[in-house]
Order: sequence, then C-alpha cells, then structure tokens
Amino acid sequence: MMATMNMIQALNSAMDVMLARDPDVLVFGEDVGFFGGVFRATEGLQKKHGLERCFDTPIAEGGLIGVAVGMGAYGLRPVVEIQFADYIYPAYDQIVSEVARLRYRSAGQFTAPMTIRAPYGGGIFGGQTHSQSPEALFTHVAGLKVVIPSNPHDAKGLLISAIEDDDPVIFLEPKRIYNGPFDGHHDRPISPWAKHPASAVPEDYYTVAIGEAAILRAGEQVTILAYGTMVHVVLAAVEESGLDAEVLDLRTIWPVDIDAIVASVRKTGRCVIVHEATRTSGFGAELTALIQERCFYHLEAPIERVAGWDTPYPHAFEWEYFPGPDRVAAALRRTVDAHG
Amino acid sequence: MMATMNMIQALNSAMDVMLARDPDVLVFGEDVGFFGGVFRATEGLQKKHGLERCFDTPIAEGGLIGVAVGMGAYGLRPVVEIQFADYIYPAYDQIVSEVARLRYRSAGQFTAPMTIRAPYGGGIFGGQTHSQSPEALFTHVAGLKVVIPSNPHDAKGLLISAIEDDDPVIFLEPKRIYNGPFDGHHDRPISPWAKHPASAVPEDYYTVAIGEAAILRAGEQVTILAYGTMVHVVLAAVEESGLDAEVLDLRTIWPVDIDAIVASVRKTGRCVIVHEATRTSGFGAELTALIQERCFYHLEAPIERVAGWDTPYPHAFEWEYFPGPDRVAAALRRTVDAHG
Amino acid sequence: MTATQRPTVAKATPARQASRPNALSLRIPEPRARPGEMLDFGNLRLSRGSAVERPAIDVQAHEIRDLAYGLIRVLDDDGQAVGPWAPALDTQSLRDGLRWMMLTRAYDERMYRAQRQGKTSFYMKCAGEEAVAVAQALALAPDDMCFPTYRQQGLLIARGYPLVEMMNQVLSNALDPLKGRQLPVLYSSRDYGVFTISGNLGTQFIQAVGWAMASAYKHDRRIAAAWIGDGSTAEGDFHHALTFASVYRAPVVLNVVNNQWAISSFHGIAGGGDSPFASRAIGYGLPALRVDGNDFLAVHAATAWAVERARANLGATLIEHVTYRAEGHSTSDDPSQYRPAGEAAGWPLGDPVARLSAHLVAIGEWSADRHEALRKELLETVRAAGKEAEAVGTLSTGSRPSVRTMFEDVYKDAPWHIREQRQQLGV
Amino acid sequence: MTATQRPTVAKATPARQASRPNALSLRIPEPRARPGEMLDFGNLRLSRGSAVERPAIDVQAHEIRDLAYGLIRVLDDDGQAVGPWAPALDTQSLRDGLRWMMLTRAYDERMYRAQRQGKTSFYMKCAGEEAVAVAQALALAPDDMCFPTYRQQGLLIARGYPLVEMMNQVLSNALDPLKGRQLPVLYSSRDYGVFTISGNLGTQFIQAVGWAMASAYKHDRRIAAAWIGDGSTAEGDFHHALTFASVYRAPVVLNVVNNQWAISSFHGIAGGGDSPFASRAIGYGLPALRVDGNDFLAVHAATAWAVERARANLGATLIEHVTYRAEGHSTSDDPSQYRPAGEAAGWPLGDPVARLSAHLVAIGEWSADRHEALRKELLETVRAAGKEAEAVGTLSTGSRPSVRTMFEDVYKDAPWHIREQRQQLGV
Ligand SMILES: Cc1ncc(C[n+]2csc(CCOP(=O)(O)OP(=O)(O)O)c2C)c(N)n1
Ligand SMILES: Cc1ncc(C[n+]2csc(CCOP(=O)(O)OP(=O)(O)O)c2C)c(N)n1
Ligand SMILES: [Mg+2]
Ligand SMILES: [Mg+2]
Repeated sequence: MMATMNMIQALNSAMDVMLARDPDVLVFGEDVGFFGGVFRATEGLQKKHGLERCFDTPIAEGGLIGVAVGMGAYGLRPVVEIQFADYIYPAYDQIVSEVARLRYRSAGQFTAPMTIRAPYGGGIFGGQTHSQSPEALFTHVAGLKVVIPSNPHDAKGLLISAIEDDDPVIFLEPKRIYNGPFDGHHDRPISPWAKHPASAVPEDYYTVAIGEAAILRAGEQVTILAYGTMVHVVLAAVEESGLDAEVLDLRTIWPVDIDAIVASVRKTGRCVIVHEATRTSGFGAELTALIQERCFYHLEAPIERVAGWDTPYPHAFEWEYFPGPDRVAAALRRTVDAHG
Repeated sequence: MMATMNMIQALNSAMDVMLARDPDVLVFGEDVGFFGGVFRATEGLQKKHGLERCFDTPIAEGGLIGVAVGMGAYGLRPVVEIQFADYIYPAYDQIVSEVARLRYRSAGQFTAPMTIRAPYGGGIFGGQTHSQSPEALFTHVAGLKVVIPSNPHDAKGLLISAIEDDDPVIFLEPKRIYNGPFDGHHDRPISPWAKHPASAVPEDYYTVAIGEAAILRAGEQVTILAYGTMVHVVLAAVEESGLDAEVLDLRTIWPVDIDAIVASVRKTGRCVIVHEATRTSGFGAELTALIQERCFYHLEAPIERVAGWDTPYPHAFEWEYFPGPDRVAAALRRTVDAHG
Repeated sequence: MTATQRPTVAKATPARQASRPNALSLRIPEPRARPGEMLDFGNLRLSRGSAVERPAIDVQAHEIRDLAYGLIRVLDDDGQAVGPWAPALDTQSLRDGLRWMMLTRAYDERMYRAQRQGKTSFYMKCAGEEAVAVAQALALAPDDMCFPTYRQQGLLIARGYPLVEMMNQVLSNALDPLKGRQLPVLYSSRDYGVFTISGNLGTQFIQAVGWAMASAYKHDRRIAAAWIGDGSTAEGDFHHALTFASVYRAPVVLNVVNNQWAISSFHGIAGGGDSPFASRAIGYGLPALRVDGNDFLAVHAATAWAVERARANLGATLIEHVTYRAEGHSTSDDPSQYRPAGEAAGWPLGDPVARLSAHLVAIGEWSADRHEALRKELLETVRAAGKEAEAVGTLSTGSRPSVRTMFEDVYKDAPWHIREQRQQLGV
Repeated sequence: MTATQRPTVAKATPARQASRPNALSLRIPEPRARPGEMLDFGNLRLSRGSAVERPAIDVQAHEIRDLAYGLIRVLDDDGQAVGPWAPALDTQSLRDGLRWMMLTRAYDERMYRAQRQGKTSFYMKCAGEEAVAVAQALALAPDDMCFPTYRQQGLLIARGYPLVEMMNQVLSNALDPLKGRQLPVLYSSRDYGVFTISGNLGTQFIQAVGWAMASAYKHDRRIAAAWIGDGSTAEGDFHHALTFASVYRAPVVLNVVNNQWAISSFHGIAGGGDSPFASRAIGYGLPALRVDGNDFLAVHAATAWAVERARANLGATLIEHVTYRAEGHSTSDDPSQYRPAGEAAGWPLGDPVARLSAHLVAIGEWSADRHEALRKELLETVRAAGKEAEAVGTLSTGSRPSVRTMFEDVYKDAPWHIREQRQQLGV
C-alpha cells in the first residue's frame, strides 16, 4: 500500500514499522515521548507502542547516548533523537570513544547498533545553533556510518536500514525539507512534498540500501555531488544553467558510493561538490581528495566546492550564507568553462 | 641566552616565561600542579609561580574548558592542558559551541583567548586512547587556530605566540618527539634532542609566528606537507629515497600557510601529504582540496595522502599502523614516477 | 491561591505487565496531569513563610541541608511580608522591582506579537517567572557578572539596558549590537554585565564558575551569578559547575529556575521527582536554598543571602527557584498539546507581579489605580521603543547589518580564507 | 591500625595575600601531607562497626541520608565481625574471597614485573583495593553485568575467567581475546559479564545504567553494576548516570572507588573534601552507602544490600568504597613524587587481605601456615599461567595476532575503503 508522505511522516512511519516488527527497538530522546518530538517525527508512537518503547529523556545528550550504548550491549536497538544536530557535541565523547569503537575494541563481543537521528542544516532562520551541518565530524571517525536522505521515500527506507544495521548510524535529517522540497529560492512559494514523486511511500516495511548513491539526473558535462537539502538546490541550478550535468544524491555519505562517483567523474571529467557545512575540512574536502586520487587523469578542470562559509551560521544572513542555486550555477559554469 | 632543550623543556620554558611576564596567565589541568603533569611539561611551575597560577583540576575536560571560557571572559589568558588529545572529546561542546564562537556571537564583546595544550599522536604503544590525532576535528570549526610544532625551538616560540594570541588556539604536541626526534625507524637507537640543531632554544621570550610554514628542505621533484612527528619521518624518507623533495613543516595547520604551499606545489607539480590521523576526512583531505583548487594546471600527478588507517590505533600493531618512512618513500616514488 | 489542589494521590505509572514473577520493570515518570485531566499540584513541597529558618551567612553547608527541601517564602496570602526571610527592602526598591517585572512582561508581549507579525523568526517569553531575574538583579551589585539563560531578560531590563537595544537584537536590524548573528533573545552586553547567551543549554553554568574563579584570583570583589533551567540541570555542565565551585570555593550564585517544564517534558524527566533540584548541592558540600520563585521578596532575600556569602569569600550557593512557565516554551511551541490548559492559572504560587503589587497595596504603598496607570505607562514605553527599533528595520524589512560583517569576528583579524570567501560573495 | 593518625589540624591553604580589604581569594585544595611531611589522615570520617544501622532494603532514600556520611564497617580490630552489617557469609565463601584477593595480588605482581621486563607496554595494579572487586563479585549473581574501570581485575578473577586469557590480553599475543587492539588491562569478556573497559574515564557509568534499563525493559532479573574512581566522578558521565538511574529507577549498583588519589591529584581535587562522594547520591533521591573498602565483609554486606534492592525493582544505590591505592597509578607513575612514602603503610583502614585473613584466623578457620601455603600455591598458579601465556608470545617476542585482524571489526563487514587499506598494507 502506497501513501503520500512528507519526510516527517516517512520517518515516523519507519519508526512505527520497526517498533511493531522488533520488540528490541526503542525510541527515545528529548521531548520525543508524549509530545512526539519538536518536529513531530515521533508523534503518536508512545500512544501506539507504549510508554516504555518511546519516551522522553533528561536533557543530557551524553547521557542518552551513553544509555543507548548500554542498551546496545544488552541486545536492544535504540533509535535516539538529538533534538538538533547542533546539540550533539555533549555526546561527542560517547559517540567517538564508545559507540564507534565498541565492536573493534571488544573484538566483536559488544556492539552498539544504534541509530542517532538528528535534524541538521539551515534554511529555517535558526541562527548559529539550529542550522549546523556537522557531518564531517563523523565521517572522520572510524566505525560510524553517516546517512543523509533527501526525500520521503529514501528517508523511510534508509531509516529502516539504519535501524536494522548492526553498526551505529548517524542519521542526519535535512530539517529544511521536512515539509517540502526546497530548491533555495526562498522568495518563491513553498511546494509541498505531495507534488514530488518521492512522496509516494510504501506504508509497510521496505529498505533503501546504505552505501548506494542515486543518480538523479544523467548528464555529460559535469558531475555534481550533493546530499540532503542541497540535492534540490542543485537540481534547480542545473535546470537554470541549462547545462547537461549528472547529479548524484549520495544518500550515504560514509561509506560513500565510490564506484558511482568514480564512474560519473571519469565520464564527465568535471565535478562540483555542494554542501551546507562550513567549507574547511568539510566532507567536500574528502570527496575532492578521493576523486583526484582516482580520476586524476580524467579531470579537465579543478573540482569545485560550493559550501557554507567558514563562519558560524548568522541569523540575519540566512540567504547570504546558504549555498543557493546562484552560487551553485556559477560554480557549474566556471567548471564547465575551465580549460588549462 | 641559549640553552639546549628537549620539547618538554621548551614548552615548560614558554609557560614559565609567560607566567612571569603576564599576571593574567594561568596554567591548569589534570595533574599539572604539584606533580607537574604526566609528561612533566609544567614541572616546577607551581612551586615557582604559586599555587594559584598553576594548579590541578578535577577530571572533567568539559569543566576545565568551561572554566577557562569564564576566565577568558573576565580577562585572563588560561593555558590549559588536556592530558591526552584522546580525552578532549568531553570538552568538545565547550570548544565548538563556546570557545570557538564567543567572539563572533557576542560581536567582539567577549573572547576566549585560551591555549589548549594536548599531547597527541602515536608511536608510544599507547593503544587506541593514547595515540589519537584529532586535528581535523578542530580545523573544521570556524574560530579555532590549530598549531602543531615539530621541534623544541618552534614549540616554545609557537606556544608563546599561542598564549599571546587573542584567539583560541588548539596546541597539539606530538608526544612521541617530546624527548627526541623520531624518524619512524623504531628499531634504531633513539636520538636525543641535544643532537638536533632545533634544540638550541633562547631562554627568554621570543615568538614563532602562527600561520607560517617552515621550508625544511628545498627541492624540485615533489612537495611534501607534514607536521609534528611526521616531519622527521618525511625527512628520513626523503633521504632514503634519494629524491629531491621540498619539505614543508606546516607548524600551523589552520589557518594554514597557503602561499608557501601553493608556491611549492606550482614549482614541483607533485605533492604528498603525510599525517598520522585516520585518512578519511583527515586534514590531508582539506590540503588536497586546497591544492587541486589552486594548482590544478600545475599538477603532474595525483596528490597522495599517507595517513593512519581508518581503524582505531591498535596496541599490538604500532608499527603497522604508524605511517613510517617506508610508506612515505613508496608514496614519493609513486608520485614522482606518475605520468598521465 | 491553591484552589485547584487536591489530595495527593500518586498517579500510577502504567507499566507493562511483568511476564515473570519478580521480574524487573522500567519506570517512565509521567506528570500528574495531561491535557484534559484534572490539575494536580500535590507533589509540590510547600512551606509557610515562617517555617524556614534564616541561618547566618557563615553557616556550614551541612548544617542547613533542610533548606534544600523546604520552601523559603516571605509573602503570605494577605500580601504581608512575614518570617525570618522578610528582607529590609525599602519601598522604592519594591516599586522599582514591580516596574521592571511589569516592563519585562510588556516587553515580552510586544516582542511575541512582533514575531507573530513576521518581524522576526523567534521569541521566548518569561511570563510568570519575572521575579527571578528582576529580584536577583536588585540583590546583585550592578557590576557582578551574570550568566543567564534565554529566560532572564529581566536582568537586562532591571539593570537599565535600553529596551531599543534589546529590540534591535530581536529584530536583527542594522543597529543590532550583535550584528544579526544571534537568534532573537540570545542577548549579550558586556557593559551591563550580561554574558553572551548560548543556544547550547547548560554551558554558561560552569563558565560562571570560571569567571568567579578569575575574580577571586584577581582579589576582586565582584561575584558571578548563573542561571539554568530545571531541564538543563541534567547536562554535565551542571555537575561540572557544582564540582568546580565546591573545589575552588568560587564566589558564584548558582540558580536553578525550576519552571516545572522543559519544552514538553515535566520536571520529573530531569530527575526533579524524587528529590528537589536544590538538594543536588548537598552532595558537593554546598549550601542550597529552595525558594518560592514567584515571591519577589523571597527571591530577593535568598539571593541577598547567597550574594553576601559569596562576597565574604565563603563560596557558592545553589538556589532553586520554584516557579511556573506560564506560557509556551517559545513561539515555536504549543503547550496545550502536553499540559492541562488551566495549569498556569491554577499554579499554587500565583503570579509574581500580582503578588508584589498586592504586597505594596497591603503596606499602603500602592493601589489598583496606580498599578493600572503604571501598566499603561509601560505599554507606552514599550510601544515607543518598538516603533524606534522597527523604524530601523526588522528581520524582513528595513535596514539590516552590513553583509560584510558576516565575515568579521570569526577571528580577531580575518585570515586569508575568510577574506577570500568575503570576496567570493562580493561584499 | 591507626598509629599514624594525629589530631585534625587543617593545613592552612597558602593564599596570596589579598591586596585589598575584603577582597576575594581563590582556594586551591591541597592534601594534608606531601612527600617529606608527616602523615595525616585526620579528615577521614571513620565510624565503628556497630555505629551504622542497616535499614530494610525498601527504605526510602531520604530516610538514610546519614549513611552517606558514616562508614559501614564489620571487622573490628580483633578481626571479629560485628554490628548490624555483619553478613551471614559461610566459611567457604570467605576462604574463596581470600583466595581470589590473594590471586589478584599475585597476578598483579607478576604482570607488573612482566611490564618491567619489557614483555608489555603498560600495567596497572589494584594493590590494597582487592576487597572491592572480589567481595562485590561474590555479592552479585554471576550473570549480572559489570561495567568496571581498569582497577577491578578482581571481578574477572573471582568469576573464574582464566588467568591465561587475562595475560594474553596484557601481552597482546596471538591468543589475546581482544586481538592486540587494547592497551593492557582493558579487558572485555561478554561470557563472564564484564563489559569492554574503556580508556576514557567515566563513560561506563552511564552505560551501565542503560544496560540496567534494558534489563528492566525486558523484564529480566539481571542487574548491572558499575565502578568509577574518585577522580573520575567529576566527569559529566557520573552525573548522567545518577540522573538517569534516578529518573528511570534503573536496577544498577553504582560504585565509587575512593582510593584517595587520581594519579597525582588527591581526592580533594575531585571535590571529596567538603562532602564525601557517597553524599552525591542524596540530591538525586538515591540511597548512598559509604563503606570501609578494605573490609571484605563490609563491602560484601553493602553490596548485597544494594543488589537485593535493585533486584527488588527498587532502583539504584551509590556505594562509596573508602580505600587506598597502595601503589603507583600505573607502571608509568612514581607516587613518591607527590605523596608521603609511608602513606600506604599508615593507611588507617589497613590491608584487605591481612584483615580478612585475620578474621578467618579469629574465627578458627585459618592459620598463618595455611595462609603461607595458599600464597605459595597461588604464586605457582600465576607462574604456570604466565609461562603458558608467554610461550604464546609477548608484545615484543613470539607470536602476535595476525596483522590482517587490524582491519576487522571496525564495521561488521569491511567497507571498500577498509578493504583497500588492508590491501595497501599487503595483508
Ligand atoms: C544542549 C542542548 N540540548 C537541547 C537543546 C534544545 N532545547 C532548547 S530549550 C530546551 C528545554 C530547556 O528546558 P529548561 O532547562 O527547563 O529551561 P526552560 O526553557 O524551562 O526555561 C531544549 C531541550 C538545546 N538548546 N541545547
Ligand atoms: C576522559 C579522560 N580524562 C583523563 C584520563 C587520564 N587518566 C587516566 S587514569 C586518571 C586518574 C583517574 O583517577 P581515579 O578516577 O581516581 O581512578 P584510580 O586511577 O584512582 O583508580 C586520569 C586522569 C582518561 N583516561 N580519560
Ligand atoms: Mg524549565
Ligand atoms: Mg582514585
């Protein structure tokens, strides 16, 4: 049975399905219980599955991840919500030193198969502490997987895969597109998910594989790598620039779908990488390095990065900070025009 | 007056000089007071400058950095020690959300001019929690400077610069070379700093500027970028490979000396980057991206990264994990031999 | 005042039926009432004003552990100041306090509306909690350093920070002292002794201890004060603050503002059910005061005690202010989803403005007419300030800070990469 | 037992002379004695064995706050078990306890020497603290889950984990169950209910609470136990553990092993000066027991109480074990640099092995000869195990785990980048 869902509904449905299928799945975090989460992703789950299966926690991100480690060691599969990715840092020690390393240091005796959900990214006038994109702080940590969906269908399928995965998954949700795709044209009317094909979501169980990119548009002139909200911005920029670009939605950023990337860049010889995170040491740096190591002799132009500036995300300058379609289009043009 | 110092003595001397010059400088951290630190970097400072100027703290890295933020807001210049860089994560929220952003978010009203010293890196059989190189987790954070010395002379001069800097500085100390340079040949006799020219250190105040790389060896065939212990490994690899490499000791990794890097790579057309940190999303990724953006048409071979494997640092495999001179030399040879 | 109270009957925690005898089961705490249910404040530990002793400031912490479980109150039901904690505040101070609380409320109402009108993105009121910040501002010296959360706007108002400046911040306009960088209400004023408010909960608590340590190190006389919400006490920073304050005997007043809710989570989720937040201090050897946070005089008296103690180099005090968040968490919140509608009105400790006003009336220094006149005057003050600020600009219209400033203050001097990025944006 | 005690005269904290009257000053706590100074245990709160009541396990936490400040003791100076906490342990259990403590000590001595001989990189003893882990292992059920620090090797030994396996781990040889990945002494054994020990202090404390919550959620009967050092209580994880344990009433026994030192920092730097660590529990509404950690019977009795309480679904207990780290922090440490040489010998609570042995003698179940014979037997047991382990390999010689395994278990299945790196290394 298919239904039309926005991202929040799709995520909710994924947790609902997994709570029903697996008694070892628990959902918890700040405000996720009775209220259903500040973005309402867990709405109704406590009522349906019981107080003990979906509940509020104290405001202590390090505490709730620590608890999830212990639960994982017992044999449960916690799905925890960090209210905003900007608030994940108090849990950074538990994530880096414990969650990511449990399997390795215990030689497989203990594992922490948890899913850490966190809304991330800008575009909502959230200021510097409700807009961050910290994905690169996790891709550097061996033992973690990092997943970022860009539409309802993928969101549900990937979240189910994450919950079933025996490794810990950092599951970052682009909050700007919870309720509708957003192409960066903030001055145009908002479009709901219902008009987008990826809002057609099976009501039951299904998975989207972790580690596989989606080619959203085939093209010859340039490869664009993006994830999350930026996928929609990129598609708009491609359309507006009239270029024949190949657009990859990475979906899983680590371990990334290296084969899809290499195949595309070898074909186009040019590449632009787009993310919202601050540029320096962002995930675009790793992508650039991987590509130039593998496609050096195919590259006809420098790989460009379009990214957030190396400043905090300032409240008043949402659209000057946000890497919108104009900045992407300009980079595309530079890249396509470049020749040595 | 010059003296012969190892790195510990040079660091100690920097703090001693600054405690004497500036009553607003305080030194604190776990075990740094009466005992003088587990690596003895603060030995004698409490006795000489008084209990209140160099003291022990509770074991709470988040707490001691938090306290340093408040002291910075008051007008002091705290110099804090994190006993091992591996234990900096409990302070990550205070560093990312507070230390790095204080000036920005208060529009300059409040600043946190602190120096955070932390021994880092491997080569001492410290296992996975006494060997880490977390520098990239700080280069991604706007507002932080990251400094990594490779010898006693630079260590003292850079530490004084860091203490005097009005921005927060993450000061990572390659613990393997505290007592002598180490070229990665673990099976050869240990050489003390006294035999190395950089052990000649002025006893008094001097600075080495933050943001400036040092060209340790001029060369034409390939540029090598390194910092910390790896500088010595690289020099050995160059000598053993017989190649005419240009070796840059970055010293400050952020903001990095981009001019020196670009000038060198434009000249040689080839580049190898060496660090101990795990490879994926390590600082080598950012360096690679910066170089290919700026030197694309000068590059004759892919930029290579020689780095720690994407695993925790395993106790028994110190030398299989450590990127030693053989791995560096092999990368040099590949890079020099490469042609499209 | 306690009309809605009913006898204490603990609501049973629904627990899955244990499948085995003697099996363990998990307790998930729940509030006594949810939307549609009867109000129930039966677990609020109340004391009468005269019931709680006022010790000397140099008392040993362990001698006054009981104060963590009582409730310091001064104003009785007749509006009289009674008991050992009744402070010797002159009438002018009381009238000032009333004015600032009312000004805070009027300001909140205007800015809340401004957000609803699309003039800014976000706003947070402190309705019902005004006594905490205002009475404490009065008890602190003007140069003592404050480390507040987003819900102590009363500090700035009581210290005389210009309303227009506050509004400029909330509107992120061209005159915003924080240059449009911060979310509304995350003020900062070095000149008025208010530390830059963080979006990350809890961080300021330990920072205040550091500031106090610095002041002690410099043989200064200034002390620090910090605030944290009931929910946020669960963060590690809270523990760090108590630990460091105890170890270094830091001159700091540490305040827990227990307004019963942390967004949708009741105080029991933060661990306020089995032991009051004030009692956390006991284990660190710090004195704790639990105070009626809606009683202006009680808050003032408790704070003055802690301030005097800190200033005498006797170290930190933890004060729990028992109050109630009378409205939503923020403009993004809808509390009717998770708590009974009448809870604010039924709150047994009443409203701080009404209670202080009643006290002034009771002692013959105030009247309903003067109250109403003051209300109108303040409305006008706020309206005038609002006009002035909005004339400069709002988040959506008028003049904004220069985009160029977006790249400033990341570092003291912009490094090459920031300069390069500024040029890329063409500003 | 308390020969070196002298009257309590607090050592004055040297403070810079305040330059202004009434100026603040910073207190930096110092231990009562440093190398070369007279021993001073005057601030140790002792109680006699009969002085501390033993409440029913379903007591309300607030009724027994005093237990956080007393000291539960059972063995008196004559080696008799006295007072309400004297447990009904049969002789065989006592002899087992003695054996395991002695085996732990013998094991420690051998492995310490192995490190000195270059056979491994690092080692940590628990000399003087053996009663904590061993008596607690006895009081817990074998399938209760332990979350220890690096200083509870006695847990594994008392649970019968093979010595050779422990040695293989310390030597990082080919049979190391952790494949050479962990620093020596950071054991892990799922089969024996011992969680993988972290190099990062404190993290396990809250994890144990999570495990206990899981057990409660599954209506299991197993409980969890966690240990943390006095120094490490300052970490946020400690506060998280107490908060979550209180909120969800988790079936867990939370132990603070107060061995007076954290490397070179005395317990006062962790905030143990103004209030005992046990008292931290009070503010969370959790019961606290403070126990003579060198008194095997007292540790057992206190633990049994907490275990019974947790198993009855009454929630968590915090136990502070007052003990003494009789030797260096680790093989990297030299305690003579920062504490008086005779402090261990002068420790008022004596040595746990000697005290349990004396008790068995006093009740006619042991003798000096049997003690000596056991010591020799255990020495031989350890020697034989050591030979066996070293025959496999040490960190520097013999056979090591396959290098290939370095790339395993980062993830369940190695992704492309890990496979690629393994190929690069050619393994
Ligand atoms: C570290 C962190 N975690 C989560 C949040 C999201 N958040 C903002 S306010 C809030 C509730 C705080 O409640 P409380 O401390 O009781 O303060 P109150 O709002 O009641 O004044 C939460 C969870 C945050 N800002 N920072
Ligand atoms: C997060 C963290 N910070 C610092 C350290 C370094 N360190 C290792 S042991 C130790 C002292 C711990 O003292 P305590 O908790 O009292 O335990 P004890 O060694 O006395 O058993 C320190 C500071 C660490 N391992 N982890
Ligand atoms: Mg609250
Ligand atoms: Mg200790």
